[in-house]
Amino acid sequence: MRIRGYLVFLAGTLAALGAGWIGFPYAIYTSRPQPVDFSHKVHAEKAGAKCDDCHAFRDDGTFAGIPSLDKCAGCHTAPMGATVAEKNFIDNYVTPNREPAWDSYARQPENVFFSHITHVKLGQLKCEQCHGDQGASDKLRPYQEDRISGYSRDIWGRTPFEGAGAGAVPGMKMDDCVDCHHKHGLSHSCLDCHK
Amino acid sequence: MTSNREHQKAASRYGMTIDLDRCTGCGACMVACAVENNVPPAHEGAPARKGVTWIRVFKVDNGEDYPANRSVFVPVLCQQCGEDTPCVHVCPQQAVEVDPATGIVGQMPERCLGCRYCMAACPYHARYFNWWDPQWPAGMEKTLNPNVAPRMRGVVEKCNFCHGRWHAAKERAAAAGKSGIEAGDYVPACVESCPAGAIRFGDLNDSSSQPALAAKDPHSFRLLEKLGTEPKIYYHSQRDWVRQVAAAPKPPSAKESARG
Amino acid sequence: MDKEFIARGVKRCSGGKFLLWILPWGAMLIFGLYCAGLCLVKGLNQTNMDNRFAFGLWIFLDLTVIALGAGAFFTGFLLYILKMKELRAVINSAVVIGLVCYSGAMCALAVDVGQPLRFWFTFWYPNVHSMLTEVTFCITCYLTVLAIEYLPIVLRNRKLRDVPAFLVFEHELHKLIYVLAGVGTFLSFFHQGSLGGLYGVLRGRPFAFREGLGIWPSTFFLFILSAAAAGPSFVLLTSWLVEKISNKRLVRPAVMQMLGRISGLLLAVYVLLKTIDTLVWINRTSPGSGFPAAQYYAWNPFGAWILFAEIAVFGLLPALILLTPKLRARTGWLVSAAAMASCGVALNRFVQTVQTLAVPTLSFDKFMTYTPSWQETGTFLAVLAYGVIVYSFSFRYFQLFPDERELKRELARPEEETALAGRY
Amino acid sequence: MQRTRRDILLFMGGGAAGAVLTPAPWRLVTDAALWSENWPGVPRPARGEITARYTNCALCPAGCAVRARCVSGQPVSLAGVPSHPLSQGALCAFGLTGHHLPYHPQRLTHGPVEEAAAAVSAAMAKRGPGESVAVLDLRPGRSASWTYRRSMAAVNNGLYLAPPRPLGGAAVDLAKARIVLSLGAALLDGWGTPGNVHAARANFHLIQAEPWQSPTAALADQWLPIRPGSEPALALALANVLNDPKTALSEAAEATGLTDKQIVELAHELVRNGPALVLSADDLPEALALNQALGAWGRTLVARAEAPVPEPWKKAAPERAVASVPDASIRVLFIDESVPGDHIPWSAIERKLVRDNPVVVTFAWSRQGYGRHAQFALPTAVYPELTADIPPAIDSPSAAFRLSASLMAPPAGMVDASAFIAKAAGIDAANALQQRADAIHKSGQGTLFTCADAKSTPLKDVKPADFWKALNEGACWQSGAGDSPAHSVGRAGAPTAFVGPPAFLSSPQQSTAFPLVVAFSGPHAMSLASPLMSKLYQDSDLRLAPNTAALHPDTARAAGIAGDSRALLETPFGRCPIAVVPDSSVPPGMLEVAPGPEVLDICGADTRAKVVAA
Repeated sequence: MRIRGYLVFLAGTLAALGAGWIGFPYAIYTSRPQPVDFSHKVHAEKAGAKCDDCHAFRDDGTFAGIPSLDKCAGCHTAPMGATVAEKNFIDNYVTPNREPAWDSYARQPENVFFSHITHVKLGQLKCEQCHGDQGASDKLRPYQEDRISGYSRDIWGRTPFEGAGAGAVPGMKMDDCVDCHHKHGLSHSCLDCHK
Repeated sequence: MTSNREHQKAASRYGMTIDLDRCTGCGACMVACAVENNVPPAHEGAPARKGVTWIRVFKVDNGEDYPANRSVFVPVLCQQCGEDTPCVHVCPQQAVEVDPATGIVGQMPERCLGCRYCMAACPYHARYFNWWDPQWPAGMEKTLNPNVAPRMRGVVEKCNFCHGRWHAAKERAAAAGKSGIEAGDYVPACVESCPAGAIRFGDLNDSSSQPALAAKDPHSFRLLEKLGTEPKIYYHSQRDWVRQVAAAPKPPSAKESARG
Repeated sequence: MDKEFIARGVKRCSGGKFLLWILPWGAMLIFGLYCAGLCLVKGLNQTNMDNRFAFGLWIFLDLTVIALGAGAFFTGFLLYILKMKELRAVINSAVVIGLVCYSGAMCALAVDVGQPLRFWFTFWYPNVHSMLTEVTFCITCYLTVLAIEYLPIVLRNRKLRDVPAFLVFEHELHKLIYVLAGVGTFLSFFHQGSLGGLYGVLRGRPFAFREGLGIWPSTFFLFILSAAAAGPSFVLLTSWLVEKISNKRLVRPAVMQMLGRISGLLLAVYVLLKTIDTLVWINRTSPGSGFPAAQYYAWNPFGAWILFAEIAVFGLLPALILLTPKLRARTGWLVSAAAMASCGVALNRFVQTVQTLAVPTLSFDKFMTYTPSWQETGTFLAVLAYGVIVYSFSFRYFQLFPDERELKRELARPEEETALAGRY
Repeated sequence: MQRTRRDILLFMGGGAAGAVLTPAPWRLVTDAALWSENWPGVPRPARGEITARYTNCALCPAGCAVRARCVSGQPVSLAGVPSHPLSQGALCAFGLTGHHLPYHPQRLTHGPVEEAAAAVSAAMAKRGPGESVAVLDLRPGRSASWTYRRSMAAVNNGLYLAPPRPLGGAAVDLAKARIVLSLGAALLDGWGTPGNVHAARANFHLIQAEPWQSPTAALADQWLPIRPGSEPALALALANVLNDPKTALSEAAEATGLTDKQIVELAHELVRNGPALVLSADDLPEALALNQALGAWGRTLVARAEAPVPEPWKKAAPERAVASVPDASIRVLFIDESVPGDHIPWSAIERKLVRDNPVVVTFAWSRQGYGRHAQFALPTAVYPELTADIPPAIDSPSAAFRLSASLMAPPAGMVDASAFIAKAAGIDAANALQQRADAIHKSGQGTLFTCADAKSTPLKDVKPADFWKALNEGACWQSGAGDSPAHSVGRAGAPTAFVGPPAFLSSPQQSTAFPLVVAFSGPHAMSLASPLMSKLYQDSDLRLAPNTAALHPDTARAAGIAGDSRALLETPFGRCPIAVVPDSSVPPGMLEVAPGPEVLDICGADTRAKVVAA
């Protein structure tokens, strides 16, 4: 009778642990595929493109981010290869001249001011340092978004409690920024990065 | 670490001087500020004291009746106190801080709990609470400034010398390979917009800057200087009675006026 | 039907009567919760607070109830630390009062902040220099302590005693009580102080700003003292009220008078120090920051009378009454003096919160006035109703006044008892 | 039964204990807090390439140069253009928020275009004798104005109407003035080109003769608080003193509330410290007379020059004042209020219309204004959507030509007023702007200032194509000093015939029915400004809210009004509700009114009014 009580209690604990550690981290995210089946790898090899060929800086130093359609249309007005992905891309976007609704994995929250050029030019950081081997990836992994906060998993995944998390992408949470800034003695105030 | 020392060297104390003999009370600074910092129009039917105005121009008069009445316009914004800044040490969760690199008193809306303790602490009433979620007339949100995040309801906000412009200036500098910004690269919206050129902006550490000069001018003063909070906004006027506005309030006068 | 829950040997009115008593308070509570809901869902634009009157009715409420709730810790302190055994007669009641006041204040605070979802920021990113951080931490901790102190009272309920495990638990808890009392005392001393510091540190508000003793402004210590003084008075007051309402004898007059004496003693000291502090402030602190103190009181309706009322009428006067054995012996004098003391501390908190914000700082400021909106008032009433309800239930089902049974037996003539029994 | 309940409790207890050791509860709490920083209702500013584009502000005749900061083409903030020859980099509060106007809640989005066209042609066809077709142009001097004048010349009995111009349409050379007497002109508060005024301010001594302490009066070197409405009397008295030192001044002194001595000294000061200039709020002949007496004419006061126009345009209807039109004579009236301009109270216009259903067509971007009274209110593009030229400002002695170039596409269904009217009159006015530009370029005079590089180049060195392109990028053409006089406008060729004494137009004693003199506390455009202007009148005490009036407590008490309250404003033209604010800095006998559509319907230049409790 008393033993039984303990067992029931233990069962409850285990159930909760399971749900919290295994079920929850998946339940908390919605996941949706990118509009286009794009391969960084192919473009890096075939087109021999470097990151900033497409993800370019503007003249005033601001970062253009994901290239707009006309950049792609520069080459892909007509199919260059025989892949289905490319054909779909041309039919669905290039021909009707419709911008694909890309989901940016790394888009920081509205209240964050992040300057790429500062980190690349002054900080001498490699793209991989934050974005991982995105450039070598052959597929775009699905975009995962926190159901409640609405932030991308890349910038708001992997709480201390959560496991390794999405892909091998290094963290882009505030803590990660702060760690690096601390390391280089560059942390002055919140306003450095918050707007 | 080298960068750290370099930063110490580069540390600046941004300040302002406002010439009350030039201010015409046109309000350009107020609207320019609101445009720059994504402050929404006044909420429908809300009382004046619930509005958000990072810089607010007060009409102050000498208390006399017509025709002896004389009035002056006094723009009041966050005075960016440099010495035991009243709002900083009261905030329970470090949402307020003084940036050592710029001397700017920063307010972090995303960290703010909305307890409004800092507002009670500020003698200049330069802090404003978002009583509503921001609302713009349909379509007007297209004109929002991407360098400044709109604030949500229930948090405190205030002037931060158009920090978005500081970010932009830093980025432009970075694009040019520089880590610091030159004087004139960075000017708040109110300064840029004042048609009369009454507001000047600069680095108090740079002895040639307007505010640094104003600090020495006998006709310059700061509001409630005796509180000892070392504000960085210097006001200037040749008129003696105008300089009295720096002092504490006089007991109520019989003068009936709903304005100014 | 709830007879088996009511302690042996004491009489409580019929369930129906009790329901009748609870009903209006319940209604008030529900209305208040609706108001609070409005403020949470639609935002604080529901209130009449504004950028210049950033604090209002609620902060005043918080400071006041916490000051009055101080009876809990102070009685505990006297009983367990200073071993004043007589106070055992009211300690339970005091604990309930404390619990009610503190939890009520916490709820009000939760509505008062603009972003309640971020409540935990204060614990996760605390700014150790902020008085508000001290307050938040201490109140939270002390609330826990109070809850633990309240537990044995609950567990000693006649019905719950049937569960053996509870009995054991309660016994274990009881051993802890001295530790708890100690911790509780420390915490409350501390946060009463921090609450005082809350305004004392406002350099930008010369009306409230006080110079420091150590790292804390003088108000820190004045608040501790005033709370300690008002606490017992309030316990006394409530005990008397309960006696009147329930029409029973619950506490021996000796205990009442003892509470009164303690209260009076502390009040006298408080008044003395408060006077000194005020003089220092008028002659040094305030002029030092460029504000001749006289002008604060030039703004009607907050004339110098308020200072006089605070110190003389509601401070010195009750202190003297409570310190004169003759007057103390008369219930009328005793109770009204206690009431005055409680009002005095409330008035002090009002001045600290509301008047501070009302008096202008800039020369072109106007004198600010503010009247709470009905949503604010409703929320305020909710806290009140909540208090009454919790206390009523506790009184009905738990042993808040251990002496009640003996006092009942002492009541010689049975017919009177039966006569009384019918009434609530 | 008992057993299982106990078990459930235990299980839940265990669950709770376990849950605390998982990320779930903590993550939920954190996420909730994060949600609070981007919950619905807080808009996200669009990101994109940030560019600078240039134009000229069309909101008033000053036409200040504007640098627009655009995010992927959309203007998000406006600023002045430093070192601009005319506007000196300044922009007023209205100009700074001009880019909000397309989103104004009062925006007029659609109108009965075809119906209007039909009704107009029908009415024009069956016009009775003496019934006229008229265009009321609130902003005369534009190329569009020329189109209107040509159109009205083309139709028989066509009239081109415009509001009276201050100083009879003369232009002012502030740079040359050393002492300025302003008769209530809001010199520092929106008069002329703010940048130009502030730049010149240091070089002249400013005397403000005005009953109330306007912002200008507050900052003038000297403020003469004269009796409300006594500006003409003062001007006239001064002129008389200068012409004949022995003139009797008692009457003038009585009217103005100044002493004879003060008036005489003022006159001498003006002469002594010249070159002098006299400005007035409204078009006062007395002011012109005084200027003439001071010898200001030709020095600080010059004929207003206009940029050259193509020869064929010269065949144009003359500019006439509304007042000069016989009552009940206009059959078809076009009103162009696509850009805010000087104002004429509707009631003054209405009486000129024929009694039996006249056709009134207004071209406006806002639902407020005359459109409320016309049966055809047609929507037009609004700054910064429209492309139109801006006539030279009153304080620009030289001719100037600049475009308010479109920064964004207007919504569909907008009407071009000049095209509509030209079509109705059956003339061809297509690309008039370009023709004008060509004409200017042919003249080969003057210089061209381009904003992007802040350079001035002689027009001779600019190719026609580049000239047109530059104009569309906010460039500004100015005639040089030595140029042969460009086309001059108004009746300002020479000052009006000297107004002899003693013609006091209006001294306070006169109208007893309407004792209060109305002074507008802001530009007429106030009520049509960006919603953000509410910062100035709702979130602060800086300006009165539209349709609000401030008056001296005594005046209020006399009218039986206590404290802030609603009341009725009554003028000879009608009445409308207003909010009243007591303000002891406003002189008794005066009413400081913030213009709003309702107020503007019944208040014009030097209107008398009274306030009655509602």
